[in-house]
Amino acid sequence: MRRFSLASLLSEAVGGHQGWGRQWRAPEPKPSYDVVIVGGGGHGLATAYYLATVHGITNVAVVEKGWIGGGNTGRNTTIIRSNYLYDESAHLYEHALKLWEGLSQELNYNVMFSQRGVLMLAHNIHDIQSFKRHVYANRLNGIDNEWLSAEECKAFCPPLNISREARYPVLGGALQRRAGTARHDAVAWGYARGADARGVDILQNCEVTGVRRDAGGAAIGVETTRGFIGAKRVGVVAAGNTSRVMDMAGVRMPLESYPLQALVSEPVKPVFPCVVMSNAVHAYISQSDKGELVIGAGTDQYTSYSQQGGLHITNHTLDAICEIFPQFTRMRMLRSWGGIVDVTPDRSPIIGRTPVDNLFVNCGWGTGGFKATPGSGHVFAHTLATGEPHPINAPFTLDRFRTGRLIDEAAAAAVAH
Amino acid sequence: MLDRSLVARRDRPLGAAPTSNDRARVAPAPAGVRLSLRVRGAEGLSSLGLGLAINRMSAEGERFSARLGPDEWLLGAGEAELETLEGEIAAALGDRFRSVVDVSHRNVAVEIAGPDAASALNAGCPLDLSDAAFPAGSATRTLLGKAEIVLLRPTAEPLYRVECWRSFATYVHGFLVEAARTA
Amino acid sequence: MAQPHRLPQGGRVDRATPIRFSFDGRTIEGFAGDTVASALLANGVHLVGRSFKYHRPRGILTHGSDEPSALLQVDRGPGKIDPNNRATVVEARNGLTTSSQNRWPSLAFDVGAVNDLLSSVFVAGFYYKTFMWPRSFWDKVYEPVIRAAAGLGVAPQVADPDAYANRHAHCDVLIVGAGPAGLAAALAAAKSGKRVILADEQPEFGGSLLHDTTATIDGQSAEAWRIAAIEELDGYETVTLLPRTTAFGYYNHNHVALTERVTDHRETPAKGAPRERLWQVRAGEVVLATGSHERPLVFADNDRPGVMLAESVRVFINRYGVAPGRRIVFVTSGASAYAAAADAKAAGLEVVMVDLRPERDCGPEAADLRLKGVEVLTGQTVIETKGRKRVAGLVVAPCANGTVGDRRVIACDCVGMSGGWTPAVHLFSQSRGKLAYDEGRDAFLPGVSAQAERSVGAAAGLYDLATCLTSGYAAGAAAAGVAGGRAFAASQTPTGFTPVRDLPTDANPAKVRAFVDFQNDVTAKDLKLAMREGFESIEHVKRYTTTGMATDQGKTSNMNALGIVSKALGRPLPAIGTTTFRPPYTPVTFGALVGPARDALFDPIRTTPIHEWAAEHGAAFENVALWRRAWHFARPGEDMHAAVDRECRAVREGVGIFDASTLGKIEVVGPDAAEFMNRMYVNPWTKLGVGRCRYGLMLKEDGYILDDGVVARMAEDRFHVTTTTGGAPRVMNHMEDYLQTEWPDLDVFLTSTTEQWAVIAVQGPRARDVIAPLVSGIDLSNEAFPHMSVREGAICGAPCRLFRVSFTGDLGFEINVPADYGRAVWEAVFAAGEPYGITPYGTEAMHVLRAEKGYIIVGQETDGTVTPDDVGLAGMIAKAKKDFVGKRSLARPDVVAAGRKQLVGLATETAALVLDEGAQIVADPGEPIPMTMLGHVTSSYFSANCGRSIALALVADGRALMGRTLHVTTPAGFAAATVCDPVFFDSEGGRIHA
Amino acid sequence: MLLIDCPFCGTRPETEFRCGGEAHIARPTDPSALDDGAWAEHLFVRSNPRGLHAERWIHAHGCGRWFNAVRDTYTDRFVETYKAGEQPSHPIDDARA
Repeated sequence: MRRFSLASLLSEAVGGHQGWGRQWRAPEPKPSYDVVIVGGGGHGLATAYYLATVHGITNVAVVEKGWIGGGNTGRNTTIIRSNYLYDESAHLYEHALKLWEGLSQELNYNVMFSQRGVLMLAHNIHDIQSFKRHVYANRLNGIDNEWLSAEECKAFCPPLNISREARYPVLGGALQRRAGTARHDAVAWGYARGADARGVDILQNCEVTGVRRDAGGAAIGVETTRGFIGAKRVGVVAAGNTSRVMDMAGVRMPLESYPLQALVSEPVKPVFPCVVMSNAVHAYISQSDKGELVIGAGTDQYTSYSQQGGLHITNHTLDAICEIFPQFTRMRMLRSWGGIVDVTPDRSPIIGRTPVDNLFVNCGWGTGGFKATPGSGHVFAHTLATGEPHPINAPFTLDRFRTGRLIDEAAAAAVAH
Repeated sequence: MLDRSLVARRDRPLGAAPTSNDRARVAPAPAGVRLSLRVRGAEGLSSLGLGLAINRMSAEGERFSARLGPDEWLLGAGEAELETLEGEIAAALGDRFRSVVDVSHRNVAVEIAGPDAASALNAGCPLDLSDAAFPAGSATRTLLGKAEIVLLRPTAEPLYRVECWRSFATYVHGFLVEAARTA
Repeated sequence: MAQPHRLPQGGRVDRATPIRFSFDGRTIEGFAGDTVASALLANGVHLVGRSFKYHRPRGILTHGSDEPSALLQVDRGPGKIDPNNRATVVEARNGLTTSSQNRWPSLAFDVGAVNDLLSSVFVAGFYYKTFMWPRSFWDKVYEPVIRAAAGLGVAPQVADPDAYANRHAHCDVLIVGAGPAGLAAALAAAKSGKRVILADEQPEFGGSLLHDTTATIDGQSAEAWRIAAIEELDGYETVTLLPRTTAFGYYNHNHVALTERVTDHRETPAKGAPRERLWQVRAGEVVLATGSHERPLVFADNDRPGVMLAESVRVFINRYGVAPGRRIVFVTSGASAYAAAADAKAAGLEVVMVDLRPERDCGPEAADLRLKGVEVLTGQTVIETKGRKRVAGLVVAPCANGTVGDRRVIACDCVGMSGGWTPAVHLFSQSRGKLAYDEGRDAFLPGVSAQAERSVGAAAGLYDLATCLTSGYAAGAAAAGVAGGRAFAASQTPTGFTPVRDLPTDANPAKVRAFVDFQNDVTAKDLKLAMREGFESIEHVKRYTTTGMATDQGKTSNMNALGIVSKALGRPLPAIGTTTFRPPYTPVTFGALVGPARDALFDPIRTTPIHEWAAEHGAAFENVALWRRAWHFARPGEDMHAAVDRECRAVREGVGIFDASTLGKIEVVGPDAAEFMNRMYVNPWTKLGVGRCRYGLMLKEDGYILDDGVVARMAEDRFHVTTTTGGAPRVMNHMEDYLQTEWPDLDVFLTSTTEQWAVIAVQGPRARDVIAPLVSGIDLSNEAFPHMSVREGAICGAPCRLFRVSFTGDLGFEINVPADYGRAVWEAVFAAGEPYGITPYGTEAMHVLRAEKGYIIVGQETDGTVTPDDVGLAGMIAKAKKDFVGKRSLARPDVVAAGRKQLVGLATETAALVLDEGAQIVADPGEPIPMTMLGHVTSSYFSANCGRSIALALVADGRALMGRTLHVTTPAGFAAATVCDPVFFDSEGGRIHA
Repeated sequence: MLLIDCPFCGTRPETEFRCGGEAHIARPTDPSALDDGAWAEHLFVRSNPRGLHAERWIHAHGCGRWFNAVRDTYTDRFVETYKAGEQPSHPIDDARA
């Protein structure tokens, strides 16, 4: 792997950048691999990378039906944080956040992880209780999170409207300073380059059409549009399409796939210094390094694989944004898009074994998978390498829906009086 | 015992002042009686508008009957007619199983009239309000912005009655005034 | 001289109406009908902006909404300032202040232009390769610098004074684009009598007819035909004409979103008129007559101000009467630019035509132009432009079979280039129609439709005027469901072009900077670098280089980028893929999308009939769901804590009055009502007597608590159900769902009566004394009317349902009266209570009072993961019932396992210390992080009645820890607290039966 | 925004409706007879197909009736809507295959 650095960049500049080679190869599929990962998004590529770097397993293929990073990795609003309430989630996302903090250097690929802080606004007394519960729990888990008054919120995020006359006045907020954003595409590319350099085959335009199982029922490989590919272990990391792939193996999942929309404004000079989320009015917003305001909208109410949602979802999101930031009504929406998110009944992921031997799954990240990318890949690689979950993903079983040990962050934040 | 006159007047949520705009006039409607009638298999009966098709209404003076669903009618009458109306229901339905619930105080009505009335409604109501799609005698539950409403068009005039739950009345009225201004 | 480049005649501008506006402080004069761009050009201003990355001088490339370069900050008055306005779209008028963007200190001298000198370093994706060391420099140095350099204009700073409107509209046929094809479609559809909406982004209908001044249709001038067509359409009542209206989004089921610019072009808009109106059209059929975009040519320094699209040169001359240059070189690979050249020549400008095609491939247009005295060079390539901030010359050379001949410099002050045409298939693609690559037209054309939609004219790759008209008419008729087409006779349109990619050059390819995406400064070289690095999917190329991601969304660059990638990879163009087009077609203001949903109309504010009284009596309010509830009634000089203490004491010592109107209420009616209740609630209902009440607990099917509330049996077949304030819609939906879909055989109906009843809670030892004089028809004695019962009667003459219930633990009544009587009855009760010191109390005191009694609040003690047993309410569950919603889930292994969190009381060691709600609880405060958390504080208050703080908490195995000292987080560290019974006050419960 | 054909009111915009997820998952008559796995299957496991999907909708801001629909989750096109308690005119699994 050609090392990226200012020196290599300058030396290439002299020669018109003719010397750069491919960041990852375009190999033909081998007949079989130790591990085949279905899904070339950030999570799948990270899994391959950590299989190679942590576990020394390099006879690995990542099978992607389109182009890598083309699913939710390239469609999300890039928010990264770890201030989750429950120990299980907190440990998982904090594991990821710690990896994020050194990821550019580890991958030798600048993923532009920007620890600009994520500020979650409290608009009512219930929010205050809920956020303080988070702040205290996070701190006891070693995760930074702090409570800010409305005035402190305004100081941290000057565009914020903290008028008491607002429909839902800002009563304060919870701030995780280590949280922030990253350049989503670069995450996929950086992991791909790193995995490829260690021998992992990244197979693009290779769609899985079936999961082959032996007489004993164990998975032995995948049928693809580029032929059968054998595997000692198969890891499905196909966010948005997990139900379909698992269905090929005869496994029915507690998942539903919804369209999730996001949008960006035209680029403007720096005006927004952090990430702001408001659950009460359903909005989240940050500014990209290109200057666009990046705004997350909600999911549509029905399941769909169309990567397209309704305009009313966008409208409601912007209602909320302009309620908190009334100066933005004259900004313009430049681009909107949709992704498909797999949602589990408790909105927490499933990472681990399945009822089919040698078939493993990492899915159900809902609207929040991007932030977990390094951690998810790291623990899933452990699971694939050893056949057993890493302690961090041990609670995120498929079986929890049977036993009732749900990890329901959203329910913990439910609003009712 | 306190004077009954204390409650002789109903305290409606909206002020009485109409909002005038030549092309779309918005004004709160007077209070009346509203009953939510739920009954199955009564379509064969002719009285009380029970024979109406779904999303159709009949009206005469203050009396109206609007069929909002397969087993749901909204009945309206003048303020003093609660008992009369209940009596008529009893007469029409005998001991057939039904639910009659007084919602006179739950519902608040605002009227919007004039050539731009439909356009103004369409600022927040997603329905096709053309004469062909929503002719005289139409009635349905729908949305106005972020509020649920019952939209009634008793006659062919460009006059619509918007009924909403009482606590949404300020919003609905405000929405219609703004919509009339910018229609 | 004013407007030195205004042609002496021609154009559609109103020369009788001069206007002025400013650009970078300079006064610009123009005429009504000008765009800012045409007025700037009339004044010889070509340099209007700086590019995103390299800060290169940029001018006006196009004449429409595809403009990538000429972006301005526009100030339309106080608070009405916004960035990134396309000068080619903004209608010039008096009172505008415009300025260039992304430059400092001035447009002419821009320090940022140093980036251009470093362009050999700042190639595509360079930032992924560097700025990583030292690690700390990223946060402190690199990232701030990168971010400071980003962005074009400046975001608005203050709230927008303009209003925005919304309109849902329906039609049989929506026609997008009012060029010749769209007009013809509208004429055909309108004849059917069906409802037609015709929308066009331009201020005037006509599209290309507005500048195709020499065209004829059916024997008359195109202009005469255009006017007649619009007049005819205007005559139909069923036709809605929407100029200045851009269809920007094509959503599911023929839901098309359009934005109409209502007032920006007006100096004095009508009072109340919105700035923009969002049209949400639901169309039976859609006709897309969206036209096409001209492609720039890709050669070195093709971004120099003065280099424009050929058709745009023609538009400025014919439509605006402006000469973009005096000596114009047209460079083309197709026929259409010849019309532009001919018109320029006719306008008296010097013209040279450079055709990239060999002579043999040129049509008759070359000879025709030569006949007009124009030099036409064929078989050429373009090497580069000369000049600095304005083009001064074009360097061309003969080129055959890749061999570039001798250079020739053609002096000029304007270049009109044309690399062919790209149909505007954006809306078609958004509708999820399948695009099909057409090699002959070198374009993706609408293929299989996914919705009831038809593409016509140039949008379908049909460029000939007569064909546009014919195809439009046929589509309009078909969309309206009527038979009939008709032929149009029209003057011939020069069409056809040879696809070209980056142009051959004799220069060192490593040095050539030929721009593909003008705004984002993406060159052909960048695209090739991306491919060398393995980015081969067009989506990868796009994301790596940012081509096509600027504010024009690649309208001028997409096909060139695709073509260059295809050529470089040696793969057919469709194999590279085309990007999926997403809304919006052109940028749309947030305001238009928000519409009226601002300020008071953002979300309804629900208030009770007693709200005004509370406001008049000093209440502070809190938001609960959409409701605004009285929080406390602080008197002058009191803070909230003093007020709440006083309110709480008043209830225990005398009597308090509380507005409980927001509680959800549902009337459950029918012979099977009790059975239905049995299935919905954990409690048993069959034996509840008429006139009696019971506290009901409701679960979701997953076994967790959904809601609670008092339920009264009004009759054998009628229950009056109450719910929490926030839970009311949820509970109603939950009950309806089961009733309709699981148990449709039950004879039960549900009606929401939340707002039918105002609810006045009168609580405290003197409650009965207060209401007794007002109530008629009800025996209020303890024997006749015990705790947890309900009676119907009258209060102050108003019918009422009087509940003897208590959420305070004291004697209490809840008076339900029809809402319109709520305030009058409240005032009467208040007056009657004055001798007893009746005290209005708010939700905060209500919370304290119930916490003193250990009563839970759903949503505070519970959070969606809490079972009845967790909060000590397992006793509510009817043991005899075989089933109810949620029962089965309560038997799951992890729900019956030990270690679940249970509701307990907490008494702080320091009696005055009020814990934070949400505080976490640990056994050992010395444990290292991560610590083991046992649970959290759900409710915490200072209780004046107990003389100390009280708290409720969910603690793992809490009921087994009674008396244990645990440690609770506070902002200052851990505080010790003892686990205790959750009932802090009147634990025998006698007061409630007083 | 989808356009949905309410069996009682005709076509109406999606915002008047609420989606209730997969249809034809009848609540067991005796949940206590199910083991934990079967109960979890009933509660949580969904077919979630890309293609034809039978689903429940309620015309919440209309007639208030629950009904069923068959929609293609890839194109979002509705094949049919029908009243609660009825079956689709074409079995989903056949159509899906």
